[in-house]
Amino acid sequence: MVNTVWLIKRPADFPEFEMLEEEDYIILIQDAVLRPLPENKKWVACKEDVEARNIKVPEDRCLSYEEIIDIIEKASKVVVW
Amino acid sequence: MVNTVWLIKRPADFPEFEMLEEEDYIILIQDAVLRPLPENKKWVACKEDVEARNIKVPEDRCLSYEEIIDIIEKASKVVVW
Amino acid sequence: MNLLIVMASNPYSHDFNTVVKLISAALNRNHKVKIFFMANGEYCLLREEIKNLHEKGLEVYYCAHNAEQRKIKPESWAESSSMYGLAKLMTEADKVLIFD
Amino acid sequence: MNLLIVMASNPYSHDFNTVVKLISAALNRNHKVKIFFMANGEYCLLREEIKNLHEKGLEVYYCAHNAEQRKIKPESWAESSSMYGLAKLMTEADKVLIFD
Amino acid sequence: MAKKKVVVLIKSNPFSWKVFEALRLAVGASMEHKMQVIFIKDGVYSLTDWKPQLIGIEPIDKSIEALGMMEAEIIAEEEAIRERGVKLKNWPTEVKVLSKDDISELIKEAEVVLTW
Amino acid sequence: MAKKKVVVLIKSNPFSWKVFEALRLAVGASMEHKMQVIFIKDGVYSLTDWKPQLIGIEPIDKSIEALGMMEAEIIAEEEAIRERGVKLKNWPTEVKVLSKDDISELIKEAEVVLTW
Repeated sequence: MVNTVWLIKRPADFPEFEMLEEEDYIILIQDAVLRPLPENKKWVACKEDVEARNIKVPEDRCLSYEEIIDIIEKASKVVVW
Repeated sequence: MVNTVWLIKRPADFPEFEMLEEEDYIILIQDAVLRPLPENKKWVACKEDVEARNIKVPEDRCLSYEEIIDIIEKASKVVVW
Repeated sequence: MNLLIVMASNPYSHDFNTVVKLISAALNRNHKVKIFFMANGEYCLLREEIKNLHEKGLEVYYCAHNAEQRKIKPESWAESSSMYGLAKLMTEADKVLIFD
Repeated sequence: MNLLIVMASNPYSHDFNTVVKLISAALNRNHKVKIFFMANGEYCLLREEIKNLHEKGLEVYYCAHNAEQRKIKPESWAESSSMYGLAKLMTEADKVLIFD
Repeated sequence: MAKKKVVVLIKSNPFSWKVFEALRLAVGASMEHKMQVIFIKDGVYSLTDWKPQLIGIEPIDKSIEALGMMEAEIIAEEEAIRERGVKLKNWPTEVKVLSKDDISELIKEAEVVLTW
Repeated sequence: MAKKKVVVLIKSNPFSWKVFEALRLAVGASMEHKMQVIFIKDGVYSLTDWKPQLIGIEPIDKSIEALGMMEAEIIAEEEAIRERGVKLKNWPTEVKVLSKDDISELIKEAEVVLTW
């Protein structure tokens, strides 16, 4: 079980940190992949959106859409930001 | 004759000042009226867009659409930003 | 899982691509997926990709009011609904995602 | 003045309101006004406001390729055109404004 | 098939069709669910005395009123109001002003969050 | 009825249908006018080796090539490239890299500027 999953779409519009809980899961999609987050945070990125933009994101942070669906399934809820 | 007329649409996306010439004319429209410019600059705002948003802009800075068309007519060119 | 997607973005947007790929992946994983189109999302009803996903199992609903307003006449594979219909779909859904 | 507006924004946007009001004002001032719809602007062809402006003198053109792509079938008061057609319209125009 | 805690979160595009559609969705959802409509960041401008008709948008008053009748809560972010120096209109339904922290709690507790 | 100096200025939405449509417009306009297509700010990402097909968008290669054949100029902002640390793709048409100041001059000299 994961907590809230945040799907972040834009590099310049991010939920404020007080909204995020320790166990929350951040998934960067669309242009948000242009702004990878710090190493110590719990985040991943949509692999296809990364590759489409030819951005460098560590391989182990990149998820297929099927893997994103698996995380969504386990989430308590999903917030698309 | 006025120089270039700039129609600015968004409060956070503004042409850089090196692009603007002294004689240029700035018209704030849409949500750009939320960010009135300094007193000493040559700018006006779309009156209806100001009133729709209930924003305070000095009366003599507010133009009707007809007045905006008159400025566009006299401009050398119009850049919608 | 029972996944519900509310789509209010236009069909030539990043959201359209994201929605199509997510639905496709969810259907691959054998989830039950429903989509509800509203606002500018109604125009997506005119794209082949949605029809193709419907043929693979996606259930398609739309706000009849917004469709009429935009003069969109959806084909019969899409089901006419309302904001109250959306509320009902939310009741049955395990997860609700909105794109606008 | 001969005013040309290129409209690529969707019909439920701030741009739509701006464009409708600007055209209306320009026609009031007896200017010649033409509009060219492309990309998501094609959906504007389905709104009454554009038809009404056409009846007041607005000349309406659209990119046939984008219309077909979006499955929009404009009425006969709108003239089918292309990017080359737009280039020609730009030649005749005193001012060109784009909204996208 | 339970009634859910739903939050409609309006965070941007305050003077647009989006806010109109978001509220229409909220009214519909409030018939079946526990609804909280929360305005944060630029979203709070939507609760000022703006004039949608002037920019070709349908007024939101009826939706705000209907939310009150459906016992939905309407909430606005205190910090966003203060930072922008905006004054809220006297709406037919009470608007609660809460801090960012309180709003974060509501979002954590919600089962469905629909952002606009 | 003269040939005009037209600038198509791509300043945002680099990975989108918008850039595809902007370039299509530029190709059409270059048949009749002196065309400069200028990429500034985030627009410069459009000139990197991105993969539009992966996100459901048509590739822009043909448009870039056609612009070269029509003798249109393609220009990218030096500062925007440097700040973003991006590497431009080897396009079939030469891309000139110019400073902000030089680009401002081109915009001043243009008769028609179409921003995207």
